[in-house]
Amino acid sequence: MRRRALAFALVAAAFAWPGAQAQTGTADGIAQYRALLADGNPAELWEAKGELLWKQKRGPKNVSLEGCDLGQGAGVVKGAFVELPRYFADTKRVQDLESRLLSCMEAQQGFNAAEIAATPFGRGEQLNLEALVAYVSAASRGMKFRLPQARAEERQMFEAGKRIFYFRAGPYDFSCASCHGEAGKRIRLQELPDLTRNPGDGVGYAAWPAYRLSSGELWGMQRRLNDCYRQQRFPFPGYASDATIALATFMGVKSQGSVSIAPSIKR
Amino acid sequence: MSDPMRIRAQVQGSGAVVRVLMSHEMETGLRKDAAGKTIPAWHITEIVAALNGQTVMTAQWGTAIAKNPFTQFTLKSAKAGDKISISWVDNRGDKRTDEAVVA
Amino acid sequence: MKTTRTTSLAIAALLAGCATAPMTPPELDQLTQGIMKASFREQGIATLDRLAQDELQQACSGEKPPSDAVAKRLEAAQLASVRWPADDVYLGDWREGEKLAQNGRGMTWSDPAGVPSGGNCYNCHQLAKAEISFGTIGPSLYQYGRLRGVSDPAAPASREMLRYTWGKLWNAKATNACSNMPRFGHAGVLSAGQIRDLMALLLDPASPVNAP
Amino acid sequence: MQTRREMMTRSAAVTLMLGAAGVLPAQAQSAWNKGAFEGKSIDDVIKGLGLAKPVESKDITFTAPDIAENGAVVPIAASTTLPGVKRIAFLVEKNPTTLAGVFEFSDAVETSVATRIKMAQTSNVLAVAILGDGKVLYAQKEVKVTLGGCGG
Repeated sequence: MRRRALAFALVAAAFAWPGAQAQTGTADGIAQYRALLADGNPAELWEAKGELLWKQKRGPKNVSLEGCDLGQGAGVVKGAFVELPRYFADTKRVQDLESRLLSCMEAQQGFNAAEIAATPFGRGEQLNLEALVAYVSAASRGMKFRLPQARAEERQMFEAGKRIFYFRAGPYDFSCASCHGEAGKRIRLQELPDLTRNPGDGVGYAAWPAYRLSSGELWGMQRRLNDCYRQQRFPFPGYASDATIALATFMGVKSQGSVSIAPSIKR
Repeated sequence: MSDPMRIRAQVQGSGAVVRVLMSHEMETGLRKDAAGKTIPAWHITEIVAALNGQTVMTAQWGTAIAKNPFTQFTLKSAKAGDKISISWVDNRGDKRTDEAVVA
Repeated sequence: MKTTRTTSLAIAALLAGCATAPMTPPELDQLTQGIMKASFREQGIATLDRLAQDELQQACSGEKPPSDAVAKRLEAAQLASVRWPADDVYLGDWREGEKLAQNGRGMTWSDPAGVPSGGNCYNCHQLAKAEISFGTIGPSLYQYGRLRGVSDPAAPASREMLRYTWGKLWNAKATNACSNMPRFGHAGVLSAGQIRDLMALLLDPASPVNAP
Repeated sequence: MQTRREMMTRSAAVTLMLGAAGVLPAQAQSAWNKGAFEGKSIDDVIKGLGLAKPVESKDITFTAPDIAENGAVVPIAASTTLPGVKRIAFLVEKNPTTLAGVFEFSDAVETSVATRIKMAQTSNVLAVAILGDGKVLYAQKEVKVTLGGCGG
C-alpha cells in the first residue's frame, strides 16, 4: 500500500515538474510506466526465498542463520538494514549487509567467505546472498535510515567513503560524483540521485537493493556499486571490499532520516 | 527446482483480485551467451488458475511474456478462505503448482 | 584472497589504533589510499593502472573544485596538448557520428580489447530531436551548429567554431578543468576519425542536430 | 471456433489434473498453439488462432504505457464489459514473434487481465478480444520503447 502511495506521489510530482516543456511528455510517460509496475514487484520472489534461506540449516556446519547478529542482536532482522554499515566487534570491521552476511555464513555455517566473494554475481551462493539481502532489507521497509556514527571506525569509514566518492580516475575521468554530485540530472531518461546530500525517501541509497527490470535479477548494493564502477571504466571492486563499504557508509549517512523502500524496482 | 510463486488474492466487493508472480527465466531463444551460442528458448507455455479446485482461467504464453511473469485477474465471486491455485507448465515440461487463500 | 584479508586486517588495525583521537585529514587520505589499494583488482582490459591519477584528475577529486588559478593553469596545459587535425579536415560523416553518439560501449572490464568505443553522447546531451531518450548532465546540443551561425562549415567564418568544438571533443578539460566530460581524444577513447564524425553530427547543416 | 476453445480448456484442465497426479509426461504440450505463437505478423497470428478478421472496438479497454523505460518489461492490461468475450490475446506488431499470450476466461472471472510483456522495439500493441459467436474485436496502442542507462 505504502509503495503504491509513493508511486502515485511520484506520478503527481512528475506532472508538477516545472522543467522544460518539451520534456514533460516523456517524463509523464516514464512516470506512468513506473506507476503501472508499482504493484507486483518480482523482488517479492527473492524476499520469500531469502526468508526460507535464513531459517534453513545450511553449510558444512548445517545450521541456520538465525544466530547471525546483524547489529540488533542474534537473529534480529527487523531494523537491521537501516543501521548498516556499522562496526562489529567480532570481526573488528565496519560492515555492510552483504559483508556481514558473508561473515555469518563463514563463522556460523562454515562456508568459505572468500570463495563466495570471488563467485561472479548471479551464480552459486551469490544467488542465495541476493535472496538473503532482499529478505533482510524488506524487514526494514518503511523505516528510516539511522546509521550509527558513534565509533571512530564508523566516522573514519564515512570520511574514506567521501574521498572515494570524489576520486576521479580511469580513461573517462569519472568519479561517483560525475553522475551523482548534482540534483536534477539524468543519464538518458534515468534520473540520477544526488548522493552528496540526502536525496529523500525511497530515492538513491534508500531504493537499493532493487529488482532490475533490465536483467530480471535482484541487485544488492554490492552489485549496484560494482556496475557503477564498471561503467566508470574502473578496475573491479572486490565483493564486500572496504572501498564498497566505505562508499555505502558515506551514502547511508547522507541518507539519514530518509525512508527505505528496499527492495524496490528499477529500470 | 523452480522457486515458489507469490500469489495474493484479496477480497474486493463480492469478488477478489488475484495477483501472481512466478519465478521463471522466460528465455526467448533469440539471445546469445558470452561465447556467441544461442540460448535455447525456455518459457512457460500454459497457466491454469483454479478456485476451490474449479478451473476459472487458463492462458497460453509465448516467449514475449516478461521474465518472472506477473499476472492479475479478478474473480467475480469469492470469499475469505477460498482456495486459489495456480499451475504452470513450461516448454521443457517442468511444472509447478502453488496455492493461496483468499484474504 | 589471503592478501585481501591480511590487508583488510591491517586496515582494521589502523582504524582501531586511531580510535581515541580523530584522524587528521592526511591520515584519512592515507587510510583511503590503503582501502583503495586493497579493494580493487584487475579485470579484463580494466587494469589497475587506471587508478593512478594524473595531475588534473587529482586536482578535481575534492569535494570542492580547485582554485581559479589552479584551474587556469590546468586548462592551459590541457589546451597545449590538443592535437588538431593534421590535414585540416574537421568534419566527417554525421550518420556515423549519430551512431557513435548513441553508442555507450567501450573500455569497461566486460568489453573485449580492441573494439572501438562509442561516444556516449546521448547519455548526457540532447542532440537530434528524434531521440527522446537523452541525458541532461551536459547542455542540450540540439541545433548546435545553427545556433552558432555555422551555415557553411568550409567558410573561413566557421573556422573558430570548428576549432573550439574540436578542442571540446578532444579535451573538454582544456576549457573547463573539472568538466564532467571525458577527454575523448586526449585519453584515446575516440580516434581522430571518430571525432570528425561527431564534429559533423554537431556542425554539418545536413545533420539532424541542425534540422530546422 | 467453439470446439477449438472447448478443447483448449479441457486439455489445460487435464494438464493440471495429470500434473497433480504426477503422471504428466515431460513433453505434454498438447494445448499450446505452436503455429500461432510462431507467427511473425498479425495476419499469421489471426490465422494461427483460426479467427475472423478483427474489428477495432471502443468496448475493449486497453491499458499500456505511452513510453516503456525498459522494453524487457512492459505492463499491459485489457478488459471489457461486453458479454460473450471468451478470450483475450496480446499481440506486438514488431516483435520477432507477434503473439505474446492468450488468456481464456470462464464465467467465474471478469474478462479482465493484466500482465507484462517484452518488446523488442517501439511498436503497436494489440489487445484482441475473441467472442463466443466468432466475432473478433481489438484495441491498440503504440508503445515507445526507449534506450536507457549508460548503454555499456
